Amino acid sequence: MSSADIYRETILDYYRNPRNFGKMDNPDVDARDSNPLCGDEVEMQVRVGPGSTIEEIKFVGKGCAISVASASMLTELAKGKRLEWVKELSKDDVLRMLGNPELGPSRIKCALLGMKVLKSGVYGYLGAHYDDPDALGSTR
Amino acid sequence: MSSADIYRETILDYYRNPRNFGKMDNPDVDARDSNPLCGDEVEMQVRVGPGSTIEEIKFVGKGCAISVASASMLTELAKGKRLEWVKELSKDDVLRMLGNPELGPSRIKCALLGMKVLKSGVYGYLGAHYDDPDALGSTR
Amino acid sequence: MLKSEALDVQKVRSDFPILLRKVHGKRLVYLDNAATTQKPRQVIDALVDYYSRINSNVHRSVHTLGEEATAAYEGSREKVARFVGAGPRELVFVRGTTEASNLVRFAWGEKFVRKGDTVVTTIMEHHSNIVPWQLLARRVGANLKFVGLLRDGTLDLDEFDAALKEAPSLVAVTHCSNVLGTINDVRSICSKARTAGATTFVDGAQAVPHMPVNVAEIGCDFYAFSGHKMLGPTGIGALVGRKDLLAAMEPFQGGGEMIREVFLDHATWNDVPYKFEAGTVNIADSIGLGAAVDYLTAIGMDRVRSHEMRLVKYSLETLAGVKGLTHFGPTDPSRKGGVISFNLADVHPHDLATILDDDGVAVRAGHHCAQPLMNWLGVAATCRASFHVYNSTDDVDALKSSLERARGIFRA
Amino acid sequence: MLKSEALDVQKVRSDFPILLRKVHGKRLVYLDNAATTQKPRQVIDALVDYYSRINSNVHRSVHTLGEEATAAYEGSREKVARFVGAGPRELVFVRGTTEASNLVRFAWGEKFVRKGDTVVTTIMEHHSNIVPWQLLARRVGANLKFVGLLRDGTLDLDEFDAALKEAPSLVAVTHCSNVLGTINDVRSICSKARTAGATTFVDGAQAVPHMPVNVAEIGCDFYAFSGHKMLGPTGIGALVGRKDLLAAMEPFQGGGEMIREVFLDHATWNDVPYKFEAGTVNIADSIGLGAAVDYLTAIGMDRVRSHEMRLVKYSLETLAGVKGLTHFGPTDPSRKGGVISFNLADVHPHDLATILDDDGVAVRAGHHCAQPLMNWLGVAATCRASFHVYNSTDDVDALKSSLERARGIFRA
Ligand SMILES: Cc1ncc(COP(=O)(O)O)c(C=O)c1O
Ligand SMILES: Cc1ncc(COP(=O)(O)O)c(C=O)c1O
Repeated sequence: MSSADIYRETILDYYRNPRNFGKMDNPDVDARDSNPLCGDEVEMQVRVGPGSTIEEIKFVGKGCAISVASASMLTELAKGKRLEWVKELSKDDVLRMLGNPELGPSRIKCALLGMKVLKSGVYGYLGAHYDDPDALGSTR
Repeated sequence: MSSADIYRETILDYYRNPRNFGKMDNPDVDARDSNPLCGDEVEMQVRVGPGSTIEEIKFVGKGCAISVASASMLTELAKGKRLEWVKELSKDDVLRMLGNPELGPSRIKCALLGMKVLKSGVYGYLGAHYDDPDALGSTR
Repeated sequence: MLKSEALDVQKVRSDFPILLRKVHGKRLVYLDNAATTQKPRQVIDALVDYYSRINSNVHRSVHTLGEEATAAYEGSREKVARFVGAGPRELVFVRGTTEASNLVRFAWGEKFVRKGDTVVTTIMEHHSNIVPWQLLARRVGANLKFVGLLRDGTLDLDEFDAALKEAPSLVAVTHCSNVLGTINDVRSICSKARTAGATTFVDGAQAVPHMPVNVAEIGCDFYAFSGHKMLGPTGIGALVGRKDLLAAMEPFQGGGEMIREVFLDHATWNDVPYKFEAGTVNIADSIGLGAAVDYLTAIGMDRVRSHEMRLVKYSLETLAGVKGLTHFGPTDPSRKGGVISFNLADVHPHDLATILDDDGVAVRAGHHCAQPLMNWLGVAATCRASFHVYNSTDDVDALKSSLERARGIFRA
Repeated sequence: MLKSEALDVQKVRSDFPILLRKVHGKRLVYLDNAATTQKPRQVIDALVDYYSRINSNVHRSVHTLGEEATAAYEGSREKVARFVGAGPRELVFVRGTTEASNLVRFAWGEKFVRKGDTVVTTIMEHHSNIVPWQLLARRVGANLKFVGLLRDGTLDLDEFDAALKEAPSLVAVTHCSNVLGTINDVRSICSKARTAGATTFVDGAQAVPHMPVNVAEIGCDFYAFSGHKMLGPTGIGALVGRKDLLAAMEPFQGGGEMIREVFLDHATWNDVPYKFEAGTVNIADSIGLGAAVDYLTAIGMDRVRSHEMRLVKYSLETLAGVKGLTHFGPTDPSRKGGVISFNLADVHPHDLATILDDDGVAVRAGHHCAQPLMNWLGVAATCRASFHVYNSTDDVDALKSSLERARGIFRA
């Protein structure tokens, strides 16, 4: 299997028709980040509902098919979940969501950008600081 | 022949008993320089006599046997010569004066320090600027 | 080979060990030369030879290895300087183009650029010819002015002339754009800038590796380039500067080698270029760069340039046949370095590059350290194929067929 | 080899191709390791392998070579950081120790050191740990204070304690003197300095290559060392910094890689350590340094240290038998790195080194980039023999007999 195999129907569909794309008024969580290595940008917004759940979630961003599709799929997955769930979300969860593609270390950063933004927003909302374990290079 | 062969009797004698060592009052030419590569220092003073000749010449300095002996031998050679002679003095002249030793490029700089200082002093006295052709590295 | 003959690509290829390797089972088609070039055996051998035979610290040494290492290091300085028409004392070894512009910023800029002064650059610059001037301008309170481009990706010379009316203290411009391939007429630019009283800094990172360059003919004050982009090792490059300017500048980094004498309360400086080479220099890679210059000289820079012009012409013709492909930059090969930037329909450049990589085709995708230019182009990123001596029309054909495959996958 | 066993010098020597060469027809006796060390085959091979197999620019690349080069580069960062007990994000690759201290001067010093502040250093420092602070002090109007030495060449700790009373903003001190071999108790020095509110910079250029070093145990804020002095290539070294300090600092050089986003009027910075790695980094040599760390780790730094202690002890005993020889620095091998400085009667060190070179013995002669220390010692220069893993007592014997010959020539 090669890295180009990630460009399956679903990914291309989420890229061209991203779900939950857009902005909301007065979000409780609003975080934005860009990948300094490639320039991809994602902004995530969350309205927090009763029981610290994700009542509504939206994103905007520009970037490659992988980062856009991954961010969009993540919003679908996150909707209705508790904020604690976001804290526990892992790289493997995201890769599983994308169908476990074979990605080189730099493309993995594209796949994880949405998760990184969502996490930093939610950590901030919960009064904590999110320290990205993958921030260094692209070796892990 | 090896580079250690320079340490003949004469060189050691000039090192331990440098001729024309010392300072004079009110010299016409007074120049000083150090070799940034090894820290050797030489100061040369000249009293200019009638017909633009070197009436008196003295030097002080600290450094290795080669730089001290070379500077000292040079003062003896220069005494009584015209200032134009100094301008025409060449690296080969100095090496010949030292008995054509086999010197690596960095030790050659020691051998030439006295000449460099004398030249820059005399050029300055004549209102010109001495641009050391050997200033770059030690490849020539 | 006679210089008039075309370059023998097969012969050249056999000098580059990396070209034997396979990527995803395919032949490596390396088209990322504007980022960094591959290295011929001759350059690799020069490093091995240095470390196996004469490795020693330079300049302050009396022993044989030290003398030999110094001679090799200074010999390389002379060689590299001669390659661009400079004198050896005008050449400072640095890590690369970026360190060169920063050296000028600190050692020249902070001394000679004053509050209220103007610094002129262009929007086609690499970040390394923008950010240092932004930092300088902020530090001293100067204004940074960007000259724009015409629609064809060439410099807007009317805007440039207008900018000169502000009597800038510095004009910093690239010789060749790393995105558009645009070759600027730096000779005329520097002459005008000089008349206007400006000091000139030319970024030659994409010129020296690809065409004959002579800094005396250009008439610039500073000229910078990187070894790793011209078949040389990583970690080495050069800043060429007018001797009187270098002499008038403050030192940059302080430490060993750049000093003449150190006292407790002050220090005095070594002669140029040593004043700017603090600490143990990158000896092996300087010598490696000398070997790269030998290699390029043996081929002949005129021939390198015509080879790349042929490849640019062939690429533009070939890629014109790919549906949905947009090309950025000048199209006249005589005004363009060996750099082709493009996008394919709505396919993001990173996705495109991933698919090309699958076929062994290595291109760069991204903003190419030129975000202001990306904004001007109205795109977030582009794909870039860039050439050097070992590339052939086969490589362009491989690029084309991989682009066609990508179009299929993306239904673009 | 078990770590407890003594180092097998013959086996080690066979890894260093240069040791096969002859100098003036004699076996090369390389005793100039404090200036730069020789390189084992394993390090040279790492460079050849990089250039022959994966050479590419790092970080911004999507293609296979780029991914592999990035993984190798970052893998080396982790390895080198681990070697000195730091986290990978705390390690900035620089050209060497000199660039490290200058980076701290520009990026930390100009932001955090204020007019009237005190910077404390010592008179045993290398110029690269003096001149940057002189330049900083002049720039911001701070005072530079030098702590002196006791007669045995160790730091005067009473003077140091007194200097701390002035609440310095920076204490910059060497871990091990490159002239006297003095090993400073940097752990205690940094702890006191910290209590006094100072930031600490430790020059580890002569420590990391020769003994186990753990920056977390030392408790310093900054720690610097050079690759070429620890069996690695020229052109690469490291600055280790506390993460929060690195994050609070200004960038140093501006350009590619260190930016996050560039706009016309400003730019934002990448995360640490990238914020300090502007432009194309020295990829190959970083990887070469990783190979050097592997090599040293396989031997074991404890074993390197005991080997050198044995050589120091043997040298002091052996050279005591040379008439007219003066040794400078501590004599207790447990307080001294593998460095022996000496003079022979009235023979100038350069003359002495020339005669030794005739016998194939390479030592350094001069001020060793430590002029303030030379003034304190009351000499213009010294000769210095310094060791590494491939040196043996045979080398010390060769040194001795060559010194005796020099005594004869000079009738000293
Ligand atoms: C103690 C000490 N500090 C700093 C340096 C400077 O290191 P580099 O020349 O690699 O920058 C050296 C070696 O030259 C040294 O011995
Ligand atoms: C036009 C241009 N200028 C400057 C640079 C910076 O060169 P380096 O990264 O070698 O410092 C580059 C390449 O990255 C370039 O293409």
